[in-house]
Amino acid sequence: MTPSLLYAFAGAALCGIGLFGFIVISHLLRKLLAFNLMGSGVFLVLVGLAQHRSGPDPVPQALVLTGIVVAIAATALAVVLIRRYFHLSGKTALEDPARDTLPHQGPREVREAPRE
Amino acid sequence: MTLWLMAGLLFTPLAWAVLTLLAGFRRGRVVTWLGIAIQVLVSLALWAVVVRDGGFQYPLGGWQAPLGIELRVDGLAVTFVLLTALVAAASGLHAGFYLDPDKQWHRYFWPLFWFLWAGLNVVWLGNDLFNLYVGLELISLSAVGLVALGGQSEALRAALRYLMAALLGSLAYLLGVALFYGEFGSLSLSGIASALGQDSSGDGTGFALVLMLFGLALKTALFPMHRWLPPAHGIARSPVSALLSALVVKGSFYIAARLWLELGAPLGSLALAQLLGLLGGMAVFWGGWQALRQRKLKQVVAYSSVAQIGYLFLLFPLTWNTTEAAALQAQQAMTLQVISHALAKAAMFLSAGNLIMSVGSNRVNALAGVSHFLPFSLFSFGLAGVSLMGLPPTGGFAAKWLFLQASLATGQWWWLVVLLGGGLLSAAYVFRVYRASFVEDSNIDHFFHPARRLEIIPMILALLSLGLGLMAEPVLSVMALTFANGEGT
Amino acid sequence: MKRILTLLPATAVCLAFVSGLAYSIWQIAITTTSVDLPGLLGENLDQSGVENPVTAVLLNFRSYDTLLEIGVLVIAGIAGISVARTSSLEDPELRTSDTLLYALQRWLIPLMLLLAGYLLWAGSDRPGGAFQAGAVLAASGVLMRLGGIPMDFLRPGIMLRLGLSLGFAVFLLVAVTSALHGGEFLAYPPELAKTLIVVIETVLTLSIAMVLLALFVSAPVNNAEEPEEGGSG
Amino acid sequence: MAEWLLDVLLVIALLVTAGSVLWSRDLFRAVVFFIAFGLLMALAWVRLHAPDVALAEAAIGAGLTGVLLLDAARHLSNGKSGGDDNKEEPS
Repeated sequence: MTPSLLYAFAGAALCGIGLFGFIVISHLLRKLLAFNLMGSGVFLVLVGLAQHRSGPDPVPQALVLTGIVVAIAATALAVVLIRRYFHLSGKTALEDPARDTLPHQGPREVREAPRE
Repeated sequence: MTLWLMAGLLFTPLAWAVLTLLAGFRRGRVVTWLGIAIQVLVSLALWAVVVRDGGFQYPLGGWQAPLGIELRVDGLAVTFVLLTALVAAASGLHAGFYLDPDKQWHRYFWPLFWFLWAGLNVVWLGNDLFNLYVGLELISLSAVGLVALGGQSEALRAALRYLMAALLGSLAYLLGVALFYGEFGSLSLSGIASALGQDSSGDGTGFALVLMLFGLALKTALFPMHRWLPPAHGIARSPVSALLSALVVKGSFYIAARLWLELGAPLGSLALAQLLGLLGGMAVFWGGWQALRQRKLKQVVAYSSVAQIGYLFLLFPLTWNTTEAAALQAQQAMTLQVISHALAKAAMFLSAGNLIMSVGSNRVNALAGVSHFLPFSLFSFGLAGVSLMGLPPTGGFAAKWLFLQASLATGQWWWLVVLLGGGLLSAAYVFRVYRASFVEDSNIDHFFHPARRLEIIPMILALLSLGLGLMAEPVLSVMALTFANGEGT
Repeated sequence: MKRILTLLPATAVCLAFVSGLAYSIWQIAITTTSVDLPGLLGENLDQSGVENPVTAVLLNFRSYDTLLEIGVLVIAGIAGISVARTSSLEDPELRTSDTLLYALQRWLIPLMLLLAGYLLWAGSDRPGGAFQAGAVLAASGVLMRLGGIPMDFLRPGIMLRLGLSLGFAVFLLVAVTSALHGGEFLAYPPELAKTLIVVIETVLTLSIAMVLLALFVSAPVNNAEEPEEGGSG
Repeated sequence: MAEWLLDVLLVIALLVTAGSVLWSRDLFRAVVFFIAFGLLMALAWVRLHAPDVALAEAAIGAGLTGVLLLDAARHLSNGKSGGDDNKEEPS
């Protein structure tokens, strides 16, 4: 057991916590927080596990740097989409979309604005 | 020569992304035509080079594999590069006339389109696990951007849903990469495969493989995880839907297939293989059934994608611990299914876009009477449908025939149920669209006529998909090409 | 009750996942690797042109990843501004006259710019580099924006798009020039490696800051300009 | 020994903060916890001999992501567009 391995296990636990949040929570911004926690967990596993044997290893560190930038790109994009979605619909969660299957009937046949 | 081709292949989409970002929609369109021409030529030339000399490894920056990133340019990779060039060129040309140039956000279509293309090439050629991760993100984010384009509430919801699924999938994949790096100290897929071959001490990495396959299956929209796909593919503009259904989902599937073929034997298990096949089979039935029940035309096509993706996952049970011949047949079937579905689905979405544009509504029932006015697009739609049903002589037929033979050869007869049932269901939903379009009741007679060039593009794709069954032999012989210096076929 | 029914399976899945993960981490930790990548890296470090091994990996050995990753960042920027409808960037809400913020701005921004410069300069032989510098630069931009300082270059226009793509374009040009000289895509000539890396890092810093700032700015939505949608049928 | 203690404490702090991010009732507070989490991660990277990552995590992970999310949280809980839900999720 080395400190690196300890961090790798911590990363595993973080992944679990993040995954739980990601599945259970429907509020989009919180989902995003959970995603970021999960991401940090993955990065810890990546570096911790690799450095357990060989000591400091620049390769996984560089990968994590790349990963952090990708994560912030995704997060920032998601924030833009979430805010715009909230602005238009007033919702902060993705509820189940209205069923678009053939209805047993259709008084509910909403006048659909054709998108194309 | 090859160096130039590779540089061209990697450079063009990225450079064109920048160029089109700086131009507006109309100028971006002209620039894009040039880019498409270059990209198609380069892809063709690279394909020809590999056909002539066999595949090769391409070390980027001159650094060899464990230290640097090596690309793997073999028969399967160039086949998919060429397929991408074809389908993306068709969708790009179609989009140039289909999208409304006066909506100011459509200018962003071009850069996203080119980034998507770049990401696909990264994935087809990738041999480095982390590089593949970056490629996947490149694809996902540009696809999400394309779905969200225009920023209406429904599109945003679909895009967010897609983004969340894609992010979770990527993280699962990355976690698998972390475990593999911990075990082998290398990120090169072939390096890991050979290390596993020498001393199969892959303890603990079996879980990594499961994680990666889960993440990739989520991104490919395998059955219980498919729910993000229909809204995203249904709401996007038709050329975007064509790209997403034809190519984007194939990217993640391709990585899963590569992983399985390289690492599946030592790290996989019978249960995992059968489970993936079973989910694929359920996808075929569920997707087909749902396609039959949709009210909106593009939702029908989107659910049909869920079903057709299901067939691909038969690869897993049919290559695990089976005879070499059967495994090869399954791989060939998978390749043909990818190609024929890509061509047929792109044709279907593009012609569906034309139909919707013409009747001004996206409901299936609104198609009544359209058969008089738009027989050409309707015909393309139908031809593509024939390939999806798997009738001879289409590419879809050849793929399903090979799957069938592989199932029989490995004694896994239960997949026959999937192959036959899926074909019947797809026949049912294609005919439903046809029937709707031949209904004569409508008093609407003001159909809008899309430009002829919009109609020709899906027709070409549909014909290619139809003809694939006849050209299956040469295509398959290229796919089997491995490296020039390797054992080969 | 219904909530518990949804929580239970999720908990079970997560517990199974964590235990599987921990088990395989343990399994992997007790085996040995066959490839000694850090060693290999050390041997080749002097050819990379920089002393900081992480920078060497990012901008030389695995520069393809970095190139694509900047691509991802640019995509996020494009997608962000494509859905944004903020034509007027001076969100009135943001024009705070908060004295604290004002004081913070006066002292912090020059300091942060300095820090960004240092990080960029240090990157080649000490910890630091384009990403960190870019992030700090973006953060000072965010501060300026929160303070209501108008930044015209962030309007959705050609300047913004140039800024978004500048770093990526330069990186790409370097990559392809090396290929034109008969090398591989992205192979730097050894004697120029250091210069090229420094150039790339500098433009990347600017671009990274620009993208992040653009995403920050395009996030807010105001009611200013709604009409286009809905009518698009 | 002291080193070990430090690592163990840091790991515990990380996990507790992560939990608080997800389970705090108030969205704004969740984001604040998230920023704290980012700073702790930066410390963890220092402990893992990864100063480059530590710098990036502090600047990007804690700093920028934090500001971005704080801004968004403020917007989402102000709920200026018919937003009835700034409270907990149903599901």
